[in-house]
Amino acid sequence: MNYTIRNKRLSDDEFFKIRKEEVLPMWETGKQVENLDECIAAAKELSQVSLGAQGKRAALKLKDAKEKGTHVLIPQFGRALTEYMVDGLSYVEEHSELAPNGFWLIYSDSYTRKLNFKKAAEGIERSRQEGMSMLNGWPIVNFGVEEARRVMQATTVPLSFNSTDEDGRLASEIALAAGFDACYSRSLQEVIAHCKNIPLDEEIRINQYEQRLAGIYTENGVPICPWNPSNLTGYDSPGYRSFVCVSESLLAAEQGVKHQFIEHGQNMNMIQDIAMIRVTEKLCYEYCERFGYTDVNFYTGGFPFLGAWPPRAEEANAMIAWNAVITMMGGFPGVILKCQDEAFATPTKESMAMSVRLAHHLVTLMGTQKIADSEKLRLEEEMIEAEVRALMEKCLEAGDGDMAVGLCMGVDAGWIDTMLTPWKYNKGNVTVMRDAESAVRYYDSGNIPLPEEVKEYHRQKLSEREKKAGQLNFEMAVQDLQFASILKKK
Amino acid sequence: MNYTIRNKRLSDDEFFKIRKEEVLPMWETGKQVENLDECIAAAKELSQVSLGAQGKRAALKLKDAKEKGTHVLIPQFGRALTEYMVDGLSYVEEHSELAPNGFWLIYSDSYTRKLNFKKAAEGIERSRQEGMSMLNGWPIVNFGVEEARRVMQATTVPLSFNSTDEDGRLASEIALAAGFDACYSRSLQEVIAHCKNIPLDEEIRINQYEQRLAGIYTENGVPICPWNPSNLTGYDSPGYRSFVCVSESLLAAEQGVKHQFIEHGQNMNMIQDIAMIRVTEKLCYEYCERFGYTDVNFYTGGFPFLGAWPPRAEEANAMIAWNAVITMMGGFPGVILKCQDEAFATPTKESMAMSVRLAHHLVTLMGTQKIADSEKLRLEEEMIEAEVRALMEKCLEAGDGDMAVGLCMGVDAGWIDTMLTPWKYNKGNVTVMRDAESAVRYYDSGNIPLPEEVKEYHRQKLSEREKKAGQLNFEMAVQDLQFASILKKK
Amino acid sequence: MEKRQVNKSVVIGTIGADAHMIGGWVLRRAFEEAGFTVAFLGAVVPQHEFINAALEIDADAILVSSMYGMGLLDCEGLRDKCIEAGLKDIILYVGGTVAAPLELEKNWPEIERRFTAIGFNRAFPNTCTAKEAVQTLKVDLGID
Amino acid sequence: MEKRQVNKSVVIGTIGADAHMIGGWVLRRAFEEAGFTVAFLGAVVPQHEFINAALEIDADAILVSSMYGMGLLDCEGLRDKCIEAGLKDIILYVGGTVAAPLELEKNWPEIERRFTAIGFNRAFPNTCTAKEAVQTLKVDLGID
Repeated sequence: MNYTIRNKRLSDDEFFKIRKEEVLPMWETGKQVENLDECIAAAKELSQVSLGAQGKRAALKLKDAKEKGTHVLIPQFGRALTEYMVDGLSYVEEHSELAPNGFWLIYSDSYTRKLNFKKAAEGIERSRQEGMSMLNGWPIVNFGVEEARRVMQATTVPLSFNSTDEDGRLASEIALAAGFDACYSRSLQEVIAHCKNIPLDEEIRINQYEQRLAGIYTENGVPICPWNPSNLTGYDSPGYRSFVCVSESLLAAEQGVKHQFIEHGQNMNMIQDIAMIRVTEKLCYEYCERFGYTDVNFYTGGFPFLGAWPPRAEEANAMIAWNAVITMMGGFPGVILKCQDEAFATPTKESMAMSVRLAHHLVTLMGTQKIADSEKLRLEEEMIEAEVRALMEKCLEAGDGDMAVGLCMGVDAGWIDTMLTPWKYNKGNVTVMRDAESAVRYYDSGNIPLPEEVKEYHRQKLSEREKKAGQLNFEMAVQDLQFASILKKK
Repeated sequence: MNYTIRNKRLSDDEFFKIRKEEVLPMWETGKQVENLDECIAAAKELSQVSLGAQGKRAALKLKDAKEKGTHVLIPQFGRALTEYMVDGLSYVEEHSELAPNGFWLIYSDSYTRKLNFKKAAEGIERSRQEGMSMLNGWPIVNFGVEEARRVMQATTVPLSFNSTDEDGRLASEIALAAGFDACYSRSLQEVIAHCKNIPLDEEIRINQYEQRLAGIYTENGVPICPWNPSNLTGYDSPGYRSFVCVSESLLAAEQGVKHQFIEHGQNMNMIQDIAMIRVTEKLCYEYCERFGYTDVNFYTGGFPFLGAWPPRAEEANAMIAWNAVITMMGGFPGVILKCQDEAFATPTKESMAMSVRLAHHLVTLMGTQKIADSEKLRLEEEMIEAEVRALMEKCLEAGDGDMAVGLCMGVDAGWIDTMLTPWKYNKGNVTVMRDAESAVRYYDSGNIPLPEEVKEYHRQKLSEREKKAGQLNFEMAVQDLQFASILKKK
Repeated sequence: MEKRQVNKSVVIGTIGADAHMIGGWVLRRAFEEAGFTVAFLGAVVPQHEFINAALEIDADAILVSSMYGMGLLDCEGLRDKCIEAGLKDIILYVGGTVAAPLELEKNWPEIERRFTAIGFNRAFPNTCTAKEAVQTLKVDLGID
Repeated sequence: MEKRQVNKSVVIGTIGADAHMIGGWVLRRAFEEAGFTVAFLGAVVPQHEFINAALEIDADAILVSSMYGMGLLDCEGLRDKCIEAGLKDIILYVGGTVAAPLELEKNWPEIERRFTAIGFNRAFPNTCTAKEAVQTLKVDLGID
């Protein structure tokens, strides 16, 4: 196959051509951010309103926490109307210790994420009629930059906007112009997690624009911290998760991104999750260094389990706590929070405040306790690292040194693969299962170039479960999908 | 000083003399348990009513969990009236997964624990008048054995009765005759935790009776599992905690106790708590072996933090979760549970059910995950072990091989000592503080025979905090007492 | 009118802009195991694709999954489109986290009322297991 | 009647069968630091010991700690005993977890009403800090 995509920085000409022709015309509010210089100046102004020396900039909060070995709590919020946003953010900040050290992850609704702004407009209307949020997030594009600035002014901490799904470019433009962070670094992550039909090379092209946008703001004095998430489907090998993050760090770095919040969805095995995130950080630095991106800062974080959540508050609290404990024991500054509503609905302000209070007290109780170095942790790191290196090197070889090309080739050939995704280009020839200690292993590694020792390690780990639970089978993999959500009926 | 106490098994003559002259006459309900053979037969009958192969016997539940590497959840309950007890236990068992693997820790009220049965009777009356529980536990002695059997029959899991304070003999007699476990192994533990004026040798004498009672039931086919708790004041060196447990294991073993649930109040530093409990288990086996008690089974458990709890549900949930995580990561079968009401009141059935649900889901999520062996853990174990051995050997030397005598001498001389206790015989010349990772260290080790390397280790650990927080002082020790309970005002 | 013959076939997919596919994927396996023919459409499925698939396999039922909170909006009009396509009597189920507001999710009778009003036969909360869904459909089809 | 001279002295202890001593211990330090004379009685203190100590140091106030939920029962009659002992005007505070039932603890005005009814000047929930207790007593003594 032939790919036109390359991992190469967009020139100003290219960038502004795309901006004018593709991005701003997407919806009428695009006009409001036409003047990029003014937007950058406004963002600078809005985010310097500060509670501490770091202002309302996620990059600086994370940097500070990383240096001090402390933690940044990151709750999530998104409701259909701006007044719900203002009310919700203020409520949580007033009823918890989110400020001064935490920040927000802000979601738009899924219609916005799919660029269906007409349907988002209907949802806004419907929400007004019903007097409640009928959208699963805040339609930032429909509301435009002035409303976004209202939200920014309503909070005392930074706002990170989740620019997710196929095309977050216009949403990111508006978010950045309002002083938020945005511009997620995401291409393979995103198609696996949220897309169905878009080809990977097109997704990379779209994302290069967002990354370059973050680069331009950063170069002009507003340090943007795009998330480089590896959340994927919720059921992926840790090596695959880490690989996705490391590969995308190169794409972001090439576009001038200087701060990356590398966060992974956790599988809830403490040793494995910590090993995964540590390997990612190490290899992000190493591969960026190798390609000459020597001034990129990486901050690590843990995202709570992405599989199904249980439908009762106490069980959800157990998950909130265990996920936060893993992130903190790993020493990762960013602690992303879900809440009790996870199984039911878009988070309410009340539940989100409860979640922040719970996690904040864990920070108090745990202090600077970290997992101790051990043989077991080292072995787990080695195995993940070997998987990531194998994938990275195969990509770079296939792409002749170009990570963008390598990624596309790997997916098409099926040696980059994961189990379950809505995305039609993924082969889906691998199966993962939990081992006796609930770590995620390959039951079938399909065509992944998994080193033989890693294969053997996974086999051996699964055989420990086999000894306890009998012959493994595909049904067990299905049960594993629901292990944290299905509560026994009495 | 001269002590008449010896660590020597009570003869049947001695036992039954005490029983008749001291124990049964304490209160009118003593008559109900006069016939010990009948009591044992009834207990056998009542505790075989079984959900599983282990029946309603804590010893067998713990043994099974220890062998399988799983966990036994142990919530706490105690209300003024029997109907509240029946209702509360049933409620929790119905609304959580306590059965079939968990069991209950049952509290009597503090008047009962102080043998003030008249005041307990007033509290029962008052509770009836007010329509709510005006006592902080269930006055088992006032209610007598038939009511206790009603409670036993209302539950599907074993009941462990907390026979605490100066003299739990009559309460234990009644509890055992109703099929409960009881007969805590406690002498130094108890005077430090709950007493003011009683001399240690007298406390040991009283407790020998309870231990022998457990021994007699066990020898007659009802395996009793006394708790050997080391909860103490909530602010003690882990080495002291471990020492108290190990020393008392010998006193219990001498009286014929074959199952001991050795549990420690946790200080909430994961590595240190786990090291403490592991050292205790190892040394209990070792010292019992040395004195020829070769057939004693020890089961380990973690008791949630015994200092002050925070007055909000979310912060309490963080503590419930973090304490349970520590116990489970240590691989200790017994997970004792507090609940959200801890800061406010005697636990309600609703909050206790919530606590069981939270902990049960942690068991699901964590599976068989355990802390990995590490240098750090090994070092912590070594330091605690050195402290315990130093104290044990000094006791045995002073007591000429008799642990009971050695304990009394150590306390009187002040080389057995802890910081804060209502008990007047403790010297209180030691001060403990938390280090930079919240582990508990000696700020001043008073006259404890702490090996020089252990002293140096504690000093070094505290200096790490000093580097962060500035010159340590006594005020910090005071603040440490409240670190988990005081929430910042906004 | 003669009753259409039951041929044990269902269409399964996640509707609208919703990328959550695991619920549907688990359902698919449960129905296949129970002997059903399954057209599995994955996630992010527009209404017309459900209908096309139903026509293709002559489905007894369309099982709509929705996890992201906007199922109520996404499902409006599906019954009308079914009627237009000649699938007047096809059974429509919806399941998952079907409404964003917690006040709605916690008021399940209101959720059911709303889905009934737009022509759905049943709505299942996300605590429903795949087994229960199979069992319920069998009863509704009169084959149990 | 002449007003008794304030001499900045307090009795502190945990009442009844209650062995919790840390609250009182922290209070003691705070009051000593604020320049008070403190008679610290530790835990498990009967009513008459509070009164004897108050007589001995000519105390302005008796600060009763109770953490185990039976403070309400333990404190009844203390004011009467004070009056008998000639300590009619002595200030009585109680603080901690003073009632076992959650329904009472969560209804603080009712707790205060009950303690007022038995002659206490103030009741403090366990969220009260030692500093706040010192401050309040100073105000009540008119020395702030």
